[in-house]
Amino acid sequence: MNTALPVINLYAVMPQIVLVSAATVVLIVGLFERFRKGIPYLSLLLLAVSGVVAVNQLGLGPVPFSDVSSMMVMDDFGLVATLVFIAGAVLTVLISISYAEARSIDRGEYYALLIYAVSGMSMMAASTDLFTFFLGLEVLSISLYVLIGFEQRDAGSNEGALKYFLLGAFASGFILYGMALLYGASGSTEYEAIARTLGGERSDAVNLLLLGGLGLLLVGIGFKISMVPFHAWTPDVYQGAPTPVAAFLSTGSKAAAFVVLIRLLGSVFPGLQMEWIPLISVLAVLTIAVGNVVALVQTNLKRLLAYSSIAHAGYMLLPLMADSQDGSASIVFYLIVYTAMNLGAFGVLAVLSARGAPCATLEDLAGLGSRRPLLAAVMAVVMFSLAGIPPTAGFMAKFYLFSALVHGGYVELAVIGLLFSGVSLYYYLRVVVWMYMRPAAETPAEAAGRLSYTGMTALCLSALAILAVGVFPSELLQLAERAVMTLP
Amino acid sequence: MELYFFLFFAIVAVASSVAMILQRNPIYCVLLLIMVMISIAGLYLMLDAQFVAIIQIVVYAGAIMVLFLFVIMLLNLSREEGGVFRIQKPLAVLLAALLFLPVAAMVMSYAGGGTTPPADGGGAGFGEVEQIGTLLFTKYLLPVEIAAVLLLIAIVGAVVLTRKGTVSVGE
Amino acid sequence: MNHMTESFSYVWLIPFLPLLGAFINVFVNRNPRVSGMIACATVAASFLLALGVFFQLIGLPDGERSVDVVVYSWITTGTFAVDVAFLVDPLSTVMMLVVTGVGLLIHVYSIGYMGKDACCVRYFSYLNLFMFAMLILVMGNNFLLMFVGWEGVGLCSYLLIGFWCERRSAANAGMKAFVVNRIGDFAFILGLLLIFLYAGSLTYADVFAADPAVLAPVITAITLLLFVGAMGKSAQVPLHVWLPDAMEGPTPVSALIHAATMVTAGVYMVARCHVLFAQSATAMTAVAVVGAVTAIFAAYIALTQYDIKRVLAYSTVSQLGYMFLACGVGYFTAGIFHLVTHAFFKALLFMGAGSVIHALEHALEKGRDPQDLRNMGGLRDLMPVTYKSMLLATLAIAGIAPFAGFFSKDLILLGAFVNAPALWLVGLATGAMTAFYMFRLLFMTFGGETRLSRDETEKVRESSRVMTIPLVLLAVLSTVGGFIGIPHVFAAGMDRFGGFLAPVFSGLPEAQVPSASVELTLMVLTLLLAAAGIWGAYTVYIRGNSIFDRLVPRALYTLSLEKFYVDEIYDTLIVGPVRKIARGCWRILDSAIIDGGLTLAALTVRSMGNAIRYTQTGVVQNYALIMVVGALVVFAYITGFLGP
Amino acid sequence: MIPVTYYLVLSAVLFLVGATGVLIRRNAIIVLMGIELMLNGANLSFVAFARQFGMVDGHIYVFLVITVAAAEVAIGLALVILLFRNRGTVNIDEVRSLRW
Repeated sequence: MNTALPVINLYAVMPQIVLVSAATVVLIVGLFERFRKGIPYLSLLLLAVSGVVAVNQLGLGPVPFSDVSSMMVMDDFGLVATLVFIAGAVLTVLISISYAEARSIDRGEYYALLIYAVSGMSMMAASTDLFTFFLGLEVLSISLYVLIGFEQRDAGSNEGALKYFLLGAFASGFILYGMALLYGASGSTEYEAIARTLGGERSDAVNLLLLGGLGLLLVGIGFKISMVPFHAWTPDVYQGAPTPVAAFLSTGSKAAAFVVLIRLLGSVFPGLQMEWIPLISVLAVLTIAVGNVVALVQTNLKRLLAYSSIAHAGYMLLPLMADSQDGSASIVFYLIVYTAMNLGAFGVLAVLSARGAPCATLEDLAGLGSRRPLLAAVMAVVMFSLAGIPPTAGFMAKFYLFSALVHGGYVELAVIGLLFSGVSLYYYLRVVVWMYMRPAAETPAEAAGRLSYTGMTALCLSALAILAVGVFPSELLQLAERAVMTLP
Repeated sequence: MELYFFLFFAIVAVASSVAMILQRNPIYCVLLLIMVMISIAGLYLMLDAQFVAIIQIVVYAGAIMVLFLFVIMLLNLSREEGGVFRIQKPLAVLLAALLFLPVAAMVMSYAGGGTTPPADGGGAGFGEVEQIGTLLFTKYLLPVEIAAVLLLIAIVGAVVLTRKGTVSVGE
Repeated sequence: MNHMTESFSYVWLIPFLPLLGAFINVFVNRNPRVSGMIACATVAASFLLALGVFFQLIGLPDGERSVDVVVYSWITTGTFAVDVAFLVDPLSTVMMLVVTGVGLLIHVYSIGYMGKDACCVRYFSYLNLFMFAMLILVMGNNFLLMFVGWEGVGLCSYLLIGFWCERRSAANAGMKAFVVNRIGDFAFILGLLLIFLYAGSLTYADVFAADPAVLAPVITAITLLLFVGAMGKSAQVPLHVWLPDAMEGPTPVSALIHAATMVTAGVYMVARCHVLFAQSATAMTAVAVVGAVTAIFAAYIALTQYDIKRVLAYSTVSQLGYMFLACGVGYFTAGIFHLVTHAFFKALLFMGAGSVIHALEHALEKGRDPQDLRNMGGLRDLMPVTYKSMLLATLAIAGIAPFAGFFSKDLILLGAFVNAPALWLVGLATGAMTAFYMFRLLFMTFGGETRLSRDETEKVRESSRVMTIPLVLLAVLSTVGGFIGIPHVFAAGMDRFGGFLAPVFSGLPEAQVPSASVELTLMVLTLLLAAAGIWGAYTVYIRGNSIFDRLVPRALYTLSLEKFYVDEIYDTLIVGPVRKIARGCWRILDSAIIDGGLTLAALTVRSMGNAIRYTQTGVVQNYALIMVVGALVVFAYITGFLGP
Repeated sequence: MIPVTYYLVLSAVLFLVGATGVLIRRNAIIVLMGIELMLNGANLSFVAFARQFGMVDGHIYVFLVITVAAAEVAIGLALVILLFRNRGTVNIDEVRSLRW
C-alpha cells in the first residue's frame, strides 16, 4: 500500500499541545506528595508559558493543521479565545489555592484537570470541523464533571456533578445526532463543507436535514451557554460545585461555547441567518427575562450568580442576530469582561468560604464592608460592573453590545435588553446593600484571620482590570475586533 | 432476503430497547441493551461496516456494558420501584412521540438527498481495517490524538472520583 | 482652534481633583480630621480652575467661546468613536462654577456637620466622588460621557442617602432613589439609542449639527425620552417621589443633591439639548406643562408639611418645575439663571436647616424630633447667624426684590406670560404659595414663642464658625447674586448672565419681549402676590396663633370678634381645604398611586420570579424534560417555516 | 439494497427511545444506559450515511464516538458509585437537595 502522508503543521496546534502537555506535567508532578504545595504555582507557570506561546502566534494565522483536512486552524480568533481561557484559568487557580487547601482537594489532579479543561476549550475555539469541536467539548465536559464532583465527601458537590453529567451527556447526544444529520446532508463535518452545501443549490430534503442538524446543535450549545429552556441545570450545578470550579464553569465553558457559536455563525449559518433570527431572538429574550427575574428572588449567592450568568448569556446571544463583525466583536469583548467579572464575584465567595462555614447567602455578606473593606470593595466593583454601571468594564461591554445591536437594526431587542438590565440592577445592588448597609451578624460565618494572599491578588487584579477596561476600553476593543477579523 | 435481515435486526433492536427502558430489574436492562448493541452490530455488517461492527461488539457490548453490569453488581441494586414521576412519565412519552414526528419527517423526506449509494459499496476494502487505519492516521490524526487525551482524562477522573479518602500516594 | 484647545488643556483637572480626593480618602487616609481637609482642598482647587476657565473664556470673542478639549480617544472601533473630551463653553462653565463653588461651601460646612461622625472618611470620599460625577456630567462633550456622569451621580446619591445605614429607612430611601432614577435613566438611554441610531454619533457637536430632516421622524420621541430622563433625575411629577425620601441622608448631602448637583442635571441636559428640543413643539409643551404642574403640585404639598427638610424638599421640586417651565417656553437662559440663584439660596436653606437640626439634636429631649417644625420656634435670638442668613434666603426664594430669586423667577414668569399665559398663572400662584410656605417655615422655626422647654432652650447653641461662614457667604450670594442678570427694563445691557450664555443659545429664535410697562406690571404683580403669601404666613403663624390665644379671654369684653371671625373664615375656607387637599395630594398621589404603582410593579416581577423559581424542582429529569420541550420548539419552528 | 431511509428512521427511533429512557427512569445507571442508546442511534445514522456516500469517514466518527462513550461511562459510573457511597441510593429523583 502507499498512503500519502499528510503535511502536518504542528505549529498550528501549538497552544493546544502546550496546554495538554502542561496538564500532563502537573498531573505527574502531582503524584509526589512533597511537591504538593508547589503544584498550583507550577500550574500558574505552565499556564503562563501557554499564554506566551499563544501571544507569540497572534497575527500569524490563519494556518490550518494539515493539508488533507484542516480539522483545526490557528487564527487570531482562536488564539484570543485561548488567551481568555488561560487568563480565566490563572484567576481560577489563584482563587482555588486557599479553598482547595482548606478542603483537602489541593491535589495535582485538580489543577491538571483544570488545565485539561482549558485545552478542551482551546480545541473548541480552534476547531473548523464538527468532530474536533465535539471532541474538544468532551475533553472540556469530562474534566468539568470531575472537577465539579471533586469534593467527594460533599453531598452537594456530588449532586451537582451528577446533574451536570447526566444533562451534559444528554445534550451531547443531541449534538451528536445533529452532527449525524449534518453529515448526511453535506457528506462532511467540516464547517466549510456544510457552508458549501448551504450555499449551493439544495433540495428541500437536504435543507430539512441541515436545519434539523443545526437545530440539534443549537440544543447542545444552548445547554452549554445555559440558554433558556436548556438552562435548568445552571443554578443547581453552580451551587453544588466547589466555588472556584463554579467560577470557572460560569466563565470558561460558557465562553468556549459562545466562541464556537460565533465561528459556526461566521462560516456555517450565514445562509440561514434570516430564517433563524426569530427563533434565536425569542430564546435570547426568554433567557434574559428568566435569568433576571428569578435572580431577583434568590438569596443564595451562588444561585443568584447562576441566574445572573443565564441573563448575561442572553445578552450575548443578542448580537448574533446583527450578523456583523461588530456584533461578533462585541460578544468577544463581552466575554472577556464577563470572565473577569464573574470570576471576581465567585472569587470573593471562594476566598470567604475557604475556611469556616461557606459564605452562602446574602446574610453572610452582612457587614462585610466594615469587616473586610478591600474584599467588599472588590465585590462592589464587580457587582456594579455586572449591573453595567459606568465607569466599569461591564458598562463598556453592554454599551458596545447594544450599540452593535442598534447598528444592526434591532432596536426592539436592545430596548428589551436594556429594560431587563435595569431590573438586574436591583439584585446586584442588593448584594452591595447587604455588604455596606446591614449590620453584621453576631458571629460572621466566615472564619477570622487573614484571607489568602493569592486569592486577594486575583480579586484585586480582576477588579482593577474591570475598572481599567471601563476607563480605557480601546485596546481591548481593538483586540476583539482583530480577533473576529480573521473569521471568514 | 436483505430486507428480512434488516427487519429482524430492527425489530430486535427496537423491542429490546423499549423493553430496556421499561424493565425494572437493572441486570435485565443491561442484558437487553447488549441485545440492542448486537443487533446494531448486525446492521453495521449489512452496511459494509465490518470494522465498526467488530468494535461495537468488542468495545461496546463487551467492555462498556460489562462495566455497567459490574457496577450494578457492586452496588447490589435491586428492582426499581415507582417514584415521583407521575406526570413526568406520560409527558415524556408524549414528548418523545411528538419529537419523533418532525425527525422522522426529516429523515424520510431525505431518501438519499439526490445521491445514490455506490453499487459496489464504495469500492473494495470499504469499511475494512486498512482503509480505516489509513484514515485514522492521516486525515483524522488530530481527532484521534484528542480522543487519546480524552481517555487519559477519563481514567484520571474515574480514579480521582472513586478513590476512598483523600490520602495521597506519598503518605 | 488648536492653540485654544491647548490653552484649555488643564480642564481635565477640574473633575479629576475631586476624584483624586476620593481616592486618597478611600485608600490612603485614615484620619477623619484630615479627610475633610483633603476633600475641601481638592474641590477648592477645582473651583479655582473653573474660575480660570471662566476668565479665559470671557477673554475670547463671542464666537469662539466653545472649545472641545479631547483628553484621549476613549472608544475607537470600526463603526464609531467616542472621546473622553470636555466641552468648554459658557453653559458648562456656569455649571462648573456652580457645582464647584456651592459644592465647596457645602464641603466646608460638612467639616462642622459631619466631623464627629464615625464614618466621616467614607462620607467625604462619597462627597468627592459625587462632585466628580457631576462635573463629568456637565463637562463632557458627548452623550456617553454625560451618561457616565448621570449614572455616577445616581450611584453616589444612593450611597450618600443611605449613608446612615443603621437606619433602615435610610437604606430604603437610598434604594428608592435609585429605582426611581432608574426609570428615568431607562428613558434617557432609549433617547440616546435613538440619537445614535439616527444621528450616527453621540458627540454634541455632531448631533446638534445633524440635519433636522434626518432627525425629524424621531425628534419628538428623542426629546420626550430625554425629558423623561430629566424628570427622573430632576424629580418632576410623577417621578419626584424619591426626592422627599432622600432627606434621610445627612443634611449637607441634601444641600448638595438639591442645590448644586444631581437634580440640576436634568435642567442642564434639557438646556444642553435645546437644539433638539427646539425642533419639537410637542416636547417643548410637555416640558413646560410638566414643569408648571410640578411647580404648583409640590408647592401645594409643601404648604402643610411639618418636617423642615421635607418642606425644603418639596420646595426644591417646585423650583425645579420653574426651571423646566422656563426651558419649555424657550427661555433656556432663564432656566439656567434660576438654576444658579436657586443653587445659592437652596444650599443656604438646607444648610441653615441643618444648622438648626444640628443644634436641636443636642438640645431636644430623647424622642422629640429635631426636624419637626412643631418642636421649634423662637430660635431667632438663640441662633442669630442662622436666622439672618435663612431670612435672606427665604426672601430670595420668595422672589422679593432685589434678592437673587426675584430676577430669575421674574424672567421665567415673563417668558411664560409671553408664550403660555395659562402656565404663567400657574407660576404666579406657585409664587404666592412659595412665599407662604417658606415664611411659614421661617416663622415656625425662628419666630413666635419657643416650643422648647427651658432645659432644652439652654442647650441650643449657634453652630460653629466652620458651619456659619458658608451660610454667610451664601447669604451674600443669595442677596446680590441676582444682579448678574439685571432685566433689560431696568438697565439696558446689564444682563451679563444672559449675555454670557447668549452664544450657547444663539440658534434659538429671538424671544419676544413685551413692552416695558407690561414687564413692570408683571413684576409688581409677582411681588404683590409674594407679599400676600408672606402676609398670610405671618397672619397664621405669628399673629394668628398669638391673637387667637389672647382673643379667647378678651372676647367677652371687646368686639374684635370680627377679627377672630376673619381668621376663622380664613382657616375654614382657605387654610383648611388647602391643608386637606395638600395632605390628600401627598397621601393619595404620592403614597398610594406612585409608591403603590412602584410596589405593585416590583411585586409582580417578584412573584413571576418565584413562579419560575419553583419550576426548578431539583429533579434532574424534570430539567431534561424541559430541554426536550425546547428541542421540540426548535423542531416545530424548523418544520413550521418550511411547511406550507 | 435497503434504502438508507429505513436505517435513518430506525436510528431516530432508537435515539428517541433512549431519550425517553433518560426522562422516565429513576435509576441513574439506567439513565446512563438511555444516553448510550441515544449515542447508538446517532452512530447508526453515521454508518448509514457512510454507506450512502461510499465514504468511510462515517465509520471513523463511530469509532471516535465509542471512545467518547467509554470515557463518559467511566466518569458517569464513578459518579454513581460516589452517589451511592454518600447517600446509599442511586435513585436520582431522591437527589434534589439543590433546588429553587
